[in-house]
Amino acid sequence: MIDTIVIPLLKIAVLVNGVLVAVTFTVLMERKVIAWAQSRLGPMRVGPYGILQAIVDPIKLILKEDITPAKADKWMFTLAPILSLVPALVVFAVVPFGGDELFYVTDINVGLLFIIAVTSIGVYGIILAGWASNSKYPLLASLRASAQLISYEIAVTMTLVSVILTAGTLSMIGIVEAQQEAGFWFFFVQPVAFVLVLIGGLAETNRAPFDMPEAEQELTGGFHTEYSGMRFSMFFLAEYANMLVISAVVVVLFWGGWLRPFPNVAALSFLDFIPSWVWFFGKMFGFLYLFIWIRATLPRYRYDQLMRLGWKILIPIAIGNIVVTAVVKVLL
Amino acid sequence: MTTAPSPMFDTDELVINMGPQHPSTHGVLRLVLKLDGEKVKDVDVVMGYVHRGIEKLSENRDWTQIILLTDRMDYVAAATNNLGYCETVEKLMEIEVPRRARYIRTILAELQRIASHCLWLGTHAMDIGAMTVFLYAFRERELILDLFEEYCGARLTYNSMRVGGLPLDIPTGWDEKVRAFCDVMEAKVPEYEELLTNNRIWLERTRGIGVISAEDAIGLGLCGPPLRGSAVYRDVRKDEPYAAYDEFDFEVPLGTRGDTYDRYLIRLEEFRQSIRIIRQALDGLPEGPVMGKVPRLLKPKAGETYHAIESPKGELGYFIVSDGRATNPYRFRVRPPSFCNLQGLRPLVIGHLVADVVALIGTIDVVLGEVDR
Amino acid sequence: MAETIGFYTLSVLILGLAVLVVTAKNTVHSILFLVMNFLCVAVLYVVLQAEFLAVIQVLVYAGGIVVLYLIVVMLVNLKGEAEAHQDPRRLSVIGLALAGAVLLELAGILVYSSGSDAAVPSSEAVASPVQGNVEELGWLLYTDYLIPFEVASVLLLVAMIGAILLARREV
Amino acid sequence: MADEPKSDDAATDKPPSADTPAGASAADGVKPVPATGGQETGKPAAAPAKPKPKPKPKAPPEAPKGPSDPLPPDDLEQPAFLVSLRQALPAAIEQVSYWVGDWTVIVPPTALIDVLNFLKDAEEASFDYCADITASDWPPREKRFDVIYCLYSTRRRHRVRVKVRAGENEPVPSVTGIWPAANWLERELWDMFGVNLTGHPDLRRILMPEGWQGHPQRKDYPLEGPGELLLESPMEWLRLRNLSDETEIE
Repeated sequence: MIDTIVIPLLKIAVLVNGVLVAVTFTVLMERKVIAWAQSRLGPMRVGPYGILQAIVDPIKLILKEDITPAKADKWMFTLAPILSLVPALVVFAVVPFGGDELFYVTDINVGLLFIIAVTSIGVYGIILAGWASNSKYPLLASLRASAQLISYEIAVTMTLVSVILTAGTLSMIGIVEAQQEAGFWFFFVQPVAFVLVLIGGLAETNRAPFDMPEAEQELTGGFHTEYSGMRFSMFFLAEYANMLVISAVVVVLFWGGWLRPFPNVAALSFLDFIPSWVWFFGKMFGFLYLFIWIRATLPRYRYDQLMRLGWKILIPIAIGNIVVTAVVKVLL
Repeated sequence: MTTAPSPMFDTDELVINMGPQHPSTHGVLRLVLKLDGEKVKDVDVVMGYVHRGIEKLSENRDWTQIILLTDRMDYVAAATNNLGYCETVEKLMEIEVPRRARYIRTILAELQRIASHCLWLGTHAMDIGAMTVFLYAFRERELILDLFEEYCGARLTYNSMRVGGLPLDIPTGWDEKVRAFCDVMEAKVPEYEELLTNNRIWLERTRGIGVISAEDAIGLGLCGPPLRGSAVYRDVRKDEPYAAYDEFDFEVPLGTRGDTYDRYLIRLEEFRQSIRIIRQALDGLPEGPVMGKVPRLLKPKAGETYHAIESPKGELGYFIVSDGRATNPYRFRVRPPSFCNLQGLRPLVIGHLVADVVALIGTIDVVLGEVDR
Repeated sequence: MAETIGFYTLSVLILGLAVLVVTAKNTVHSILFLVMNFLCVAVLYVVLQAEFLAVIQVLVYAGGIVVLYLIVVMLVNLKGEAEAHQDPRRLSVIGLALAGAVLLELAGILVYSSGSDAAVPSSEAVASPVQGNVEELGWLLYTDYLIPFEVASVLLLVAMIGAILLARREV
Repeated sequence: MADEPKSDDAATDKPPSADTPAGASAADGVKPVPATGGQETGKPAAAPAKPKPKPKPKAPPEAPKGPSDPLPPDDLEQPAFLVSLRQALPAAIEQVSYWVGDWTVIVPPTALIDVLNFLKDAEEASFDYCADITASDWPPREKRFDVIYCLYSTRRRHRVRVKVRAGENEPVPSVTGIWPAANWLERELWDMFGVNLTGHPDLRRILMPEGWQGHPQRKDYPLEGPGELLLESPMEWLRLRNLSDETEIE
């Protein structure tokens, strides 16, 4: 009883809260990193170096008035942010944050597919938000978003097939263990796939340079234009939670999850004193930093260019990658 | 995919109201976009939200008070507006301006051009999504504002010139600070370029966007960088030199394709040319008074004139009629470059996507204070 | 026991949602019910230990196809009044006849399967080798069911080419 | 006087950087002689055109009757395009005026399109760039508006102004067919002055709100609008508001 119900529930509670707290600090990190990139200081007032800003921001958002536009579809308008946030939290169930059983909620044998499937539900939040607002800019944005998410989902999923071929399993833990057995991170055998997943991940999380659905300068904030207060912050949470998901997935698939570099080279075993979860979170942090760095640097793609990139470049490369991987796998 | 041929589904246009409150219409411009999907079929440009009747007001203020009003037109290049107005009155009254004043005016006008282009670069890049360039450009603009503050005490609306010269000589050490700024700016321009010029995304967003031929550009009355982007050699500083521009050596950058990218390159090159002009002016800064011989009461003889200068936005013209009796102009007309350039927006925008609309508003560089006056 | 309760709860949910899909006034709402319906079906698959199928159900149907429905519906709604429906009962006779036929068919299957006791174990026998095991599913698809699998792929390919052709004509 | 700045097209054929010493510096320095001369000769020439000595009492001193439009001094060489314009359309030119280096051609509204077409197309003129279109309002005069076209040639780099005198309702043809640039400029002209422009494709208000009454740049339009009047005497404001035409507003 304790093993099957209490412990998983405790894990889930810790995980959900952990993700939410992590999100607030990711926001702070984004503000700080972008500020440094732009020769500013960023938030400095609340707490030492503005660290407590991470707590103050959500409080501010929660205390704001929650407005529902008069002509909005009230049910959908309320449902949309929930639909957006819940999948983003659910996928963490299969992410292994460390080698020990303590560090993941469950290990299902189709873990990777589970992540893809559940994140694909998140798009409803965006579409319904745009539709339910009964406003033109959000509607345009949600159309953009849905087209973008669907096309990049195809590219990313196809790319993941080649990783699955390499690992021979769909389980997240199995993939990391496969890397341990192989003795190298899959980044070194699947660099193309890594780049594709990274680009596709940026697009699926609506991060710059693919942030068309919320392009502030074009669509005045996109699908969440009409949102405020708590419901707005749910979209916000979902976006950053998705960022965490993508970082975690990339770490698991290509950067050996909780493994240290070259896990079978004995000469590096002095690194073993570092706990596995530190490796994992360190790598995740690196990718979060990369995402933020990209946002500070690059201009935004145009919508049709984005679609062209997805369909005409990423998908063919992904298919080619599958073929090459399969051939190599058969030959070896 | 099969909907379009079927008569069951009519393809309505989506009419979108962009502005007057919109993050990238640079003030209170309003565009009524008729969209087919995301493609712009037609656009109606609506303006006048900051119309303050500066022309009418000026006809009821005396000649010196008007300088203050000209500040409020293109408020990101106030000194240039001052310069254009003062020169027009000087032309009307045939006042000779001391050489030192003309040099300092040139320096101020060029600093103003850099400041205005900084603002343009920042907002233009921001519209296309490159947020860091925005802050970099504003960082340098801030230095210019500091210089202006030291010269005339104001940071935005300078009121920095008078008919016949300048109200003040430059403070001691100011020229050295300007020189230092030139060095800083020269080092920063490559920084902007590094972020944008060869950036693939930037190229894709600006190459071939908003192409306008030289003929169309002339016919539409475009001026400044949008006109030069279409390879028309037209710069009032060269064609009809004013202030001290005929004494300096500088080049007028020209585009080749007439697209957004060319206009971007031109303005970046103008940063360098402006720095070059400022350096020459500082090197050759003559001694002497900064105010010419001007009657205490300004009262030009009856007559009218049109005088144009090259503001950062383009040809800024003043048409002034004096009736010879009153101490205010009988007719005061501004030929606003932003207004005339904005007229080119419609042909530029049609056929492009919504995302390009913001890039195109950025590329023609309008200031609504000047459009509406 | 728990499984039976779960199954019937899910069945009620699925059927109820299906009814809501056709009765909801607002098209977007009805599509949302459809999504929930699919999700419940996915849960049903999980209960039947076909995790792979469940995930694919969510990924393809809920996450992909219905999103496209939604886009189309939103676009149609956008264009003002939806075209006025003709009398919804105009095809009621055919509809009733079809529904009756389906009902008869279902009843027939029920009667037939309950008549022959062997049917129940055999259906379990088909489900059991899958067991959510991806390798086994792949194995089955590429051996026993190779021809249906390939035919289905070709069908999809044809549909894709047809769609491209239709879309291309109007451009 | 031969080296006057913008008019001399022999010099302006060259690339613009070559002849920099002309232009503004010359405009500052060399010109006092034609100016005073022009002033003296111009006044009487312009005066007979407006025989309306009784304007509405609007300003304490008598309202000005019109622009000075001084004649060019006799010893000043006229630019080539003016000479050829005179040859091509002798009847179209009412007067040629010169003041502080600017040439102005005054033409009747009926001949406007012909003159502008000539100025745009003739080789020695080639005024391909319409810099500005504006007007000035001289209410006491019978033809109260001066509509002014500021033209520039990007090829020959010289300027000219064409001026049309038009009455309150006298039609002035639109020049949008010659320069597309005229579109908005004429809209503003109509918005601000209410000049009766004919043939304009899109004559709407541009700066003032739709449905605005009156044309603000006219001299008889009050500087302080009803907004301030409303505070001081509401009844008077109400009366003015109900007047349909701004000409009734004193």
